[in-house]
Amino acid sequence: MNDPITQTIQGVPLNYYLWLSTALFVIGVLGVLYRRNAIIIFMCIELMLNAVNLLMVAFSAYHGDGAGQVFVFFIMAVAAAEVAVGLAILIIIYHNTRSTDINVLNKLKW
Amino acid sequence: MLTLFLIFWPLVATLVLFILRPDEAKRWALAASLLEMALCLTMTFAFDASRTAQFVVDQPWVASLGINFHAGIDGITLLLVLLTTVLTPLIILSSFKQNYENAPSFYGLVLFMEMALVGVFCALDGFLFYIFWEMALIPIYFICLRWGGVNRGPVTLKFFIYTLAGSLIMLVGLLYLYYHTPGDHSFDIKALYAAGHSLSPAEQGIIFWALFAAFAVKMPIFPFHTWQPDTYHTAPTPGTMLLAGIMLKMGIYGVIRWLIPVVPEGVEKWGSTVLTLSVIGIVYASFLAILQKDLKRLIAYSSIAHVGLIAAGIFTLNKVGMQGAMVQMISHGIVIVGLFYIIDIIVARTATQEMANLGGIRLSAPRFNTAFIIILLGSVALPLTSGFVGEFLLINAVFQYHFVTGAFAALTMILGAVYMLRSFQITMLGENNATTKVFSDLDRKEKWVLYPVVTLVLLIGIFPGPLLNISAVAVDDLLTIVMNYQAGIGH
Amino acid sequence: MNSVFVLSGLGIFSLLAEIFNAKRFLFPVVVLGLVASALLLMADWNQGTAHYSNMLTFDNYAVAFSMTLSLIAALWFLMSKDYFADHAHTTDHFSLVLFAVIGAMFMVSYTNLAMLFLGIEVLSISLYVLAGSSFGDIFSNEASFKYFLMGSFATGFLLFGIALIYGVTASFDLHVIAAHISAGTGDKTTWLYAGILLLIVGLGFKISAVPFHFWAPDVYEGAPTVITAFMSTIVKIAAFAGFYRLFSICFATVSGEWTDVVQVLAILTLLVSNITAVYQHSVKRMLAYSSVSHAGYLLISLLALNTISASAILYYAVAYALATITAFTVLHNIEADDENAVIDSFNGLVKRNPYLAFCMAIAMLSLAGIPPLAGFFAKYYMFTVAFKSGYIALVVLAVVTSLIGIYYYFRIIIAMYLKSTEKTGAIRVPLRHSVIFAITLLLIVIFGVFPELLVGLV
Amino acid sequence: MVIDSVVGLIPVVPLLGFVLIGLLNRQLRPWLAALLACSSVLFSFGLSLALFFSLGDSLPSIEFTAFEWIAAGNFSVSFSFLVDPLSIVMMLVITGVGFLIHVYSAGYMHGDEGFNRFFAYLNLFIFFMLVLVMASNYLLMFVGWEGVGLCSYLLIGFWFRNTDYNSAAKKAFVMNRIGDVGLILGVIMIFMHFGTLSYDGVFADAAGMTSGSPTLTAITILLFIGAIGKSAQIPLYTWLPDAMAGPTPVSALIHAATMVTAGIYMVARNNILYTLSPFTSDLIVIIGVATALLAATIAVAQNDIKKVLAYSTVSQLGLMFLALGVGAYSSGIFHMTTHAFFKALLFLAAGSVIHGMGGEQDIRAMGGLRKYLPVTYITFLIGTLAISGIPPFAGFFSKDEILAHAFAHNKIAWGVAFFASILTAFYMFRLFFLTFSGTSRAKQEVISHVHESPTTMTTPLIILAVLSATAGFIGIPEVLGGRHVLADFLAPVFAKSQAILPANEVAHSVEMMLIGVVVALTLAVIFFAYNLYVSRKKIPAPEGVSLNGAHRLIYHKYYVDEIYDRIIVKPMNFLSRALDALVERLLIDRIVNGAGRAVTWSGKTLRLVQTGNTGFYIFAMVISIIILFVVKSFT
Amino acid sequence: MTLYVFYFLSFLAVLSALMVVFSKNPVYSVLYLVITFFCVGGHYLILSAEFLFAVHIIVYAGAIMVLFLYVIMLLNLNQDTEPQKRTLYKFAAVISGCLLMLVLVGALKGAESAQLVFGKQTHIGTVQILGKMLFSEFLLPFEVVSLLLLAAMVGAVMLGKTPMERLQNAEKSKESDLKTRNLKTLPNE
Repeated sequence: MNDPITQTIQGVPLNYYLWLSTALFVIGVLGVLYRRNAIIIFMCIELMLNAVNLLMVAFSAYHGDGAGQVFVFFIMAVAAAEVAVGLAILIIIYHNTRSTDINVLNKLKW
Repeated sequence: MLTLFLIFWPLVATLVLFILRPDEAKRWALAASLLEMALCLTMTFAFDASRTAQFVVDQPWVASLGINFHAGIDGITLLLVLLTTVLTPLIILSSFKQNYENAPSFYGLVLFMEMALVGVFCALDGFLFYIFWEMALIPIYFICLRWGGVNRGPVTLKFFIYTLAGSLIMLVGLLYLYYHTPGDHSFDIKALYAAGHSLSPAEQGIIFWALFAAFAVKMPIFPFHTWQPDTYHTAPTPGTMLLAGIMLKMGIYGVIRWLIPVVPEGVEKWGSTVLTLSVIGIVYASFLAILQKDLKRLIAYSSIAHVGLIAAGIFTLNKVGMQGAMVQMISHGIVIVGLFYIIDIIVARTATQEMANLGGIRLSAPRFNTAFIIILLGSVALPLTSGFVGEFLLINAVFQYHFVTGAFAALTMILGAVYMLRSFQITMLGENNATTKVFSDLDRKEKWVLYPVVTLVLLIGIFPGPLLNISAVAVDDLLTIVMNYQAGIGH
Repeated sequence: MNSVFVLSGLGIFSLLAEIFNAKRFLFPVVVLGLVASALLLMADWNQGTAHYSNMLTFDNYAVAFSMTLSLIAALWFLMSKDYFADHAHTTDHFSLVLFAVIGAMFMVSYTNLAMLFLGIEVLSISLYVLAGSSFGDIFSNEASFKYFLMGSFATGFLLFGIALIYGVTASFDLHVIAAHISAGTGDKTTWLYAGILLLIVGLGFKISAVPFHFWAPDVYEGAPTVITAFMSTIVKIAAFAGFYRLFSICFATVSGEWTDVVQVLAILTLLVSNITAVYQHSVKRMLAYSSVSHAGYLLISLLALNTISASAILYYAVAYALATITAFTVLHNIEADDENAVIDSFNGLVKRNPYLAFCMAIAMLSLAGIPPLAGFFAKYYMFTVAFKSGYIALVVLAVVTSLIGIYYYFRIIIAMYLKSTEKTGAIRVPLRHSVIFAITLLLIVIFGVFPELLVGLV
Repeated sequence: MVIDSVVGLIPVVPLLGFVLIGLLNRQLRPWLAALLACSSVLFSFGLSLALFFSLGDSLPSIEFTAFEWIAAGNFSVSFSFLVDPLSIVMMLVITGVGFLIHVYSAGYMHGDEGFNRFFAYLNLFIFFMLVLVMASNYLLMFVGWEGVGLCSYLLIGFWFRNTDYNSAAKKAFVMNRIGDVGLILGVIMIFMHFGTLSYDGVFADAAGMTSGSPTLTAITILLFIGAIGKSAQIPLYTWLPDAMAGPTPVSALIHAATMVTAGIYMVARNNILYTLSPFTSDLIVIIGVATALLAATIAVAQNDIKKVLAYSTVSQLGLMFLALGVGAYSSGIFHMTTHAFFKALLFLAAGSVIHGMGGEQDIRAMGGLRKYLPVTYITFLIGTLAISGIPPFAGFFSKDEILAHAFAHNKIAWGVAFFASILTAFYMFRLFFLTFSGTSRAKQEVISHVHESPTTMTTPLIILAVLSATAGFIGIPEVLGGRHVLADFLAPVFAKSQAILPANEVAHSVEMMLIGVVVALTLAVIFFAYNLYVSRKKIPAPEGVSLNGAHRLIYHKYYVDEIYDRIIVKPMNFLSRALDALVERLLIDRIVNGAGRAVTWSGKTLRLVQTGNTGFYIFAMVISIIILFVVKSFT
Repeated sequence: MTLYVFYFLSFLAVLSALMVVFSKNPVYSVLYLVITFFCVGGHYLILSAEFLFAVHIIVYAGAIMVLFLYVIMLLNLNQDTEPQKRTLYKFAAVISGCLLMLVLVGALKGAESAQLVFGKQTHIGTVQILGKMLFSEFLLPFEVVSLLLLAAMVGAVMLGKTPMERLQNAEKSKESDLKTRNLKTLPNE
């Protein structure tokens, strides 16, 4: 029982990971709110997903259940796919508007 | 089985309509409605006046929700179905001279409407009743929207939303009752009665208003009436006839069958309020009618007054009043169809329904004048016309309820005379003018509509016996339900 | 389950069709394939088989919804053939749509949160692209972008919620989660509730419940009409079915903790969407708000969460989808005539094509909930469900909002039947659209008159 | 039974006449229509006469039920007729006088474009009037009651091109309707308290009730309101003078002889109820004498020949009500009968004058017609003498009887009635002198065309004149040593009342003295009138000349019409407008439309929330999430 | 020991995450994000999720961030082109961020004493175990991920393949179209 994981579990309370993830998640949200550059906003969304990943891995480790980590694997795959598609969209938009500012895209309203 | 056929024959006829040419559509619609009338008359002869619901159909429909196709005909229903099936051919006939654009649609909607109306009156299942109730709204909406007069868009929309609002509130009420039916919930009328009776007085009061919302708007009772004059004004005449002649009877019928026996306690609690409102409505509408300039609006307000009296009579919970209401519904239906047709004839010939532009029509159209007078007398309830029988019984009941309400209700006799004679005088009497000089007398088609109406007005006035007889047992039955309930809770 | 394979195969086939020069066959094959997948699903009826270590379970709920989705998708393809013809990447579109349908099917049949998540993502990613598939159209770009940005943002919340639930129950399997929760979660209850709340946020976004609905009107308006039709039918149904599936299986035992939130969402959704829809000029946008409002009605059943909820949702979804497909098909035809279809574009339609006007009228009436059309019974059924669980006040509110609904649905009817137009010339309707109308109108009436066909299926 | 079908036939025959003439209206030649109409009424008259003679001790009354009319719940009413002494008297008067007037009309209406229509209406009127008096229950009576009102409406407005006539007709109908409402409510109250509407049942029950019970008072007052409307008493009398717009035979038949006496008939029919309600009886006395006086004073200053007669009718009706009010029911009926004769005569004679003068009705433009219209002159004189109460003409007996009863009952009432009857003599002779005496004031072209009426018109005049002169002998008062045939004949009808009423007969000597005083004063007044209008040739002031105080007041009929206009018609119109503007549009409509507008407004406002800005959307989402969490953790 | 490492990595992660948000230059943001990702990866190691660590580094740092950087370069974004929100918005964003943190903490606390039961296996983060799971229990999702990636690929290709000149032509025509459309969409009062 001298696994690193055992040490971790004994050493670091699960709540710490919870708070850390929450903090990262909120920072991600904050970034989405704070910035206008669509690329940065994408990055912040990635940050949010990472926070979730971290939390899930922590849970997985503390539960001793691999499903969480498999799930994180899926999330990563999805994140990659999203980024690919998202950036493609962004490029199209950039070509149409010459900007990555989200405030430029407000033609559809009311 | 006959009931099923009675209800759905117009629908079948509607479907057939769409493969016909416009001119054929007219005739087919008339033939179909005449067949419907014949069917209804046959059923009337086969009807046993000493029993309640007959020709019953009871098939599961949405079994898992306790919804059945339960329909039947008792005296009250029969009278109203008779009214519907007799008036529909007349209404269709009355439209013959107008060449409505897209005739198959027009007549299809009329027949569809007939189906819904017959369905409403026959339904013995709450859900079925509601479905037909709503279905009746659609055709009339489209009739008004497509073939109506000025400003019809907003007016018909207001009409639609207003009446639908009432209906939906009723739906909530019905649902509430449904969930209080014993055992596996059911919409059967008996179950709903039982559910209503099991409610506390306070709940009954709420349900009363929920259900009454629909009926009050449809009738309409003061102060829920503002959609009506506009709608009557703007609707094409057949539409107005359907609305005034038959459709508002739905509201009254609803009160009789789906309100009073369902929540007797609620009726006891609020009946007097409604009665008072109705009586106020009588006087109010009559007053408004006095100075109307437009014929259709005038008749619309008169209709509110008449319906107010009917409602007041019903809420006395007196058999005399109920019976009076039955006769008066029939009479009002016939009379108002006649009146609107008369207006239609006037409008068709003079292109105006402003009374001020008319006058002296009697000079050139004596037959038309005679028909107008007789129908008008039916409207002001002169004895030996159909209007009198009902109005007398109703005033009788309302007066027995309380002499003050009775006295106010009786004002309708005076005020009715005032506004009807005024309109008659302005339009028909005096010297004619440029517009009315060339007014031709009734032609053959018009006679075919007006003469039956006139005959019915007189016939019912002189021999109301059969009508009263038909509905007697059914009315008794309803009142017995109420009395048993009151006896049960120790009143 | 087989139908999923069929659809995946179809998707791949679409991609390969370009290579093998089989584009001509693509359309009929896809439509037939969708129908076939629906038929295949029938085999799963009453089996309730779990597949792949309980990832998907084709219980009756799943089968019914999957069938609905396949058939609606088939109708959708019939409707939007010309859309594909317009594009250079026909085959890509085919496959994306098919993938989206597969995602939707996962969303209604999952029994594992992983499948829910992946289903949502497959669906969403395809749609992000499809919404922007009018590349040159800045509105389409904007729609795509907004959808993508907000969608992935909402996904973050959804995942956070899933993570928390996982933290509490140590499983993604719905039944395990449900067992855990009903067994009691001790002091981790707060995580559970927070997780549920975050799931509501994430899924609420997908079904466009107010206040997470902001994307919907913009995206619906900006996306190509056929894609809007896809979103407002298939995506809507799948999202809601998924939402309900999750909450009814997992969180029914702690329903007291989240129903108030859902109630707030339902109330807000009903009110805001219906009221906002009143004053719209663009028909697409109006339909978008209408679609949002129907989410509100659907939420009522989630809220009530009783024995007939699922069946009510199914009925509602079918009724709603049929009417919406009809409406969008009409709209599609109108747009062929007037590219930016505002309500005035419908003026005098009855003169130009009475048949089209009639179809639109029926669709609007059904959406407004007028008997004897399916839309009425759907609403009625929803009210029954709510009543059964005692949400009387909510029913009254729903009644009021559906009245407001009349107002905007009838604007189109009034435009078609009352207003006049200077435009002349009949609008020609392609045969396949006539087929759609025939099918949908017939079904709208049949389901309206014989609701027993659907009621109590699931 | 044969006799039953006879009873049924009496009203049906005129109805058939109406239907035939009405349906064949334009196909029928005028003379055939007149023949049909006259013969139908004559037929009814013959049948009535036959019934009259078959009534007696062995057959006190005949009841005939045609069919059950209305039956609902505990309510049931039949179409059934009752022939008893009271109704047979009425029937005879109606059909008899009616027949004469039909014959007269054939001449009077000759050449009118609505000739056939006129006879149809007249027949219809006879039918309804017969139904009114023959009904064996209240509701059927009401049928006749309203029916005659309808005919009155149709006939007043017979010349419908004239707007004033139409308005007069409408006014008559509406005012009658006001009375009718009272009547119908009374009927309903009767039903409520007696459970039946047939006379038999009600009277039998009522006889056992205590005098002055509030129920009875209420019922009788309500019924009396009906009588007020129909018989043109204060305050509903103003329609009758206006009703003179109708053709003169109509005025004679409906507005003098028959319809307006329906109120008298009704009260007499219900004598037991009124006897048991002293309060109502007193009310009737008050209204009766007040009306008698008021109308008489107005008549003094009128210049339209028919208007004078109309006010005279109102006044005479007041006298009849006085009789009924004091319990002298048979006297009331007696006077009604004689009045039917002489007033019909007067109207017909006036009609003859108008006919001869080519439509002129203003007495200021007449004078000296004696030589042009000899028959008319004589008959008019007889009528005038009869109405003035000069013995031995009919009016003398009946009026005297009423005054005697009034004297016994209440001296003040007697005094007023006495004054009114003196006035009657004055204005009637004023009318007579101005019309027939002196020299003609008419224009030359009118004078040249003045001619005596044809035989169809004069024959009825002569017959009626004979009747006016002699009808009084059916009721010679005891004091003059005669036998009161009519009173005896009617006795069974009033038997129950007579049993209850106090027998306050006046002493014979007093009655003799009263007769003397009345006759003497009447003669004096006649002489005064003669002096004024024949000797001194006074002519009433022409239109437009301003009159002094009292004269102006009565010339303008006490401004009653104007007052009614101010206090009823105008406020009603105002109310109608106010309700329309304030309640209907400002309140109810505004609330209803306001709901719609509120939705539209909120729609307009809410859509602005959708700014199109993604940043804002996300912001809103996050805020919502925060709020959700906050709310959630607080609950 | 592990705790200190945890503190260190956490501090670094949060700090660089904040820098991602607050850096003015997008390129810096990307770089800070990379740092954050590495920190998260460090946490994976602490938690013995070696397989995920590897995937994480490859996918995030290796693929996603490169993609981001590439796009930023491609679009030539820098500090000057960076759009800035108004201060008020920024302030509001910070406030709501803090509030969100607060409510989340509020909602998630209370489970502080939670002691999780040890699982059957302790060391689950290995390729072997996860691989087994992926190909047995999670086979279907794994396959679905492939579907997803296929869809994303198709989509991205489809979007990216659009010829530039066509876009530019469209741009012009759409400008005029935009005006008419906007007119119709705006309230007409």
